[in-house]
Amino acid sequence: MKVQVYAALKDYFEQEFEIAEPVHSIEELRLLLLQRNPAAEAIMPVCRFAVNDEFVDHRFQLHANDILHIIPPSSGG
Amino acid sequence: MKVQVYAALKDYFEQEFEIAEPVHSIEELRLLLLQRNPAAEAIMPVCRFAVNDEFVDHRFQLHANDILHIIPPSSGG
Amino acid sequence: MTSSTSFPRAAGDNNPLLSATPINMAALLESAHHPAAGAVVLFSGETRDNSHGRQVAYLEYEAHESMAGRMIAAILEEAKAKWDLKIALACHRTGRVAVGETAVVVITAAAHRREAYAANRYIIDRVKHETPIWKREYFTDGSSEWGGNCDCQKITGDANRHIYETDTN
Amino acid sequence: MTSSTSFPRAAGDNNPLLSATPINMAALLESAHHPAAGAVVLFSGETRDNSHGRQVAYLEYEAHESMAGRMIAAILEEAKAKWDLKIALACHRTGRVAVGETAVVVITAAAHRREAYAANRYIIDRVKHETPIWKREYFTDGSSEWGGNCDCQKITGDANRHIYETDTN
Repeated sequence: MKVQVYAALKDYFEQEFEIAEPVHSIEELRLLLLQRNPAAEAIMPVCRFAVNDEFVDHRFQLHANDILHIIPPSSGG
Repeated sequence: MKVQVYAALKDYFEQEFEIAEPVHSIEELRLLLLQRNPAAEAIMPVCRFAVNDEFVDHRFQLHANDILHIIPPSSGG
Repeated sequence: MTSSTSFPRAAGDNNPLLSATPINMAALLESAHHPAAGAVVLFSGETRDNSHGRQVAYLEYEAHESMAGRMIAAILEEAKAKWDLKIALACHRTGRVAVGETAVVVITAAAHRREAYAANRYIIDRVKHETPIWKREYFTDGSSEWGGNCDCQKITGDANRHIYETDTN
Repeated sequence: MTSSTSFPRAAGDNNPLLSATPINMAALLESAHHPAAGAVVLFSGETRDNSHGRQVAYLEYEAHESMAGRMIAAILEEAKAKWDLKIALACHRTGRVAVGETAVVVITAAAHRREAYAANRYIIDRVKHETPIWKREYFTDGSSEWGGNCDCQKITGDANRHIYETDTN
């Protein structure tokens, strides 16, 4: 599973990385990422998750080939 | 006293004309103009009067050299 | 309409407040950047091809130019003070304005967008309701009439009291 | 940031929704006339020289471009339907945006000004709060930080529920 993060999330994770572990939901992914870098707790709770470019909620079921984008709060304009 | 009118008022009066009669207030002027053309009653009540480019009310005292502008409701924009 | 080549100008700005020729929108917008302004709002009032169900060919604007210019300048200054605008510009056409052409433009620049929008709307509402400028509508059937007067005083009973949709406070 | 030369476009319009190079404001405004539109409103969000009391040198925008483009297009289409807009355009910069330069532009054209203003404000509010676009502020002292996040969810408790100042109904 490929994960891409943006903006302030890049202070906590590589911009793009692979998840080899089996994760079945956004919630599981979230917990895994916080294990990898507990400091990300500062921003993760306010981030949105998108799978294949659609926003999904925490119960969303993941598949191995999904492309995950983790979206911090917008600051456009 | 010189009077200048605009827009729809030109359907009732010349665009510019002189008042020879002694008129002492806007109210007197108004009555005089309605005597000259009673049909102007259709628009005169909604017009504003300006003397020397400042809006004045109906009690304003006129002087012989004043320049009067009669201003129909705005339709700019 | 009195022809004039020296229109009144707002204090500290080089844009005419009235123009007998097409307004250079690009130049006006380009002049409205300001390092302390995060928000620029431009309003362009343009001639529509229809009015009350009739086909419009073009409009012709008449103005009592000296008063209109002075009043627009005063409205801009008031808005500038009220919303701490960095820039406030306006220009109203006189003469013939074709369909799709700009009859009036207002540009406001402020630190934040709330102020830029509110001030912009305030300025155009007052310019339209209060300044001595009038449109004559020329229709495609060859007829024409004085158009779209402000009729606030039917409600307020006072030619100097207007009703604005937005709360301008 | 992913570089891309083919940005997504809104249905029926030729303007890119995201741009890595300066936005041609004059051309965009010129393209926004419509014979049935009496009111055109343009909003330009520009880099300010200060942020929270610090001197800003420039901003740099990052976007998840495919999503951002699709979301902006959807917001424009929604606003068009809601206010019967004749034209709705938007373009957001990516990359470096200097002080006084446009970071985002929104243009709306409607029969009347009320709709043009309301729709314009609606579009920019949603673009700013919802689309995956982020600014990094570079200060004159050489430091930088991710800037000015939408923090509506501190109040709503939901990253997908935003608070808008204007009633958009």
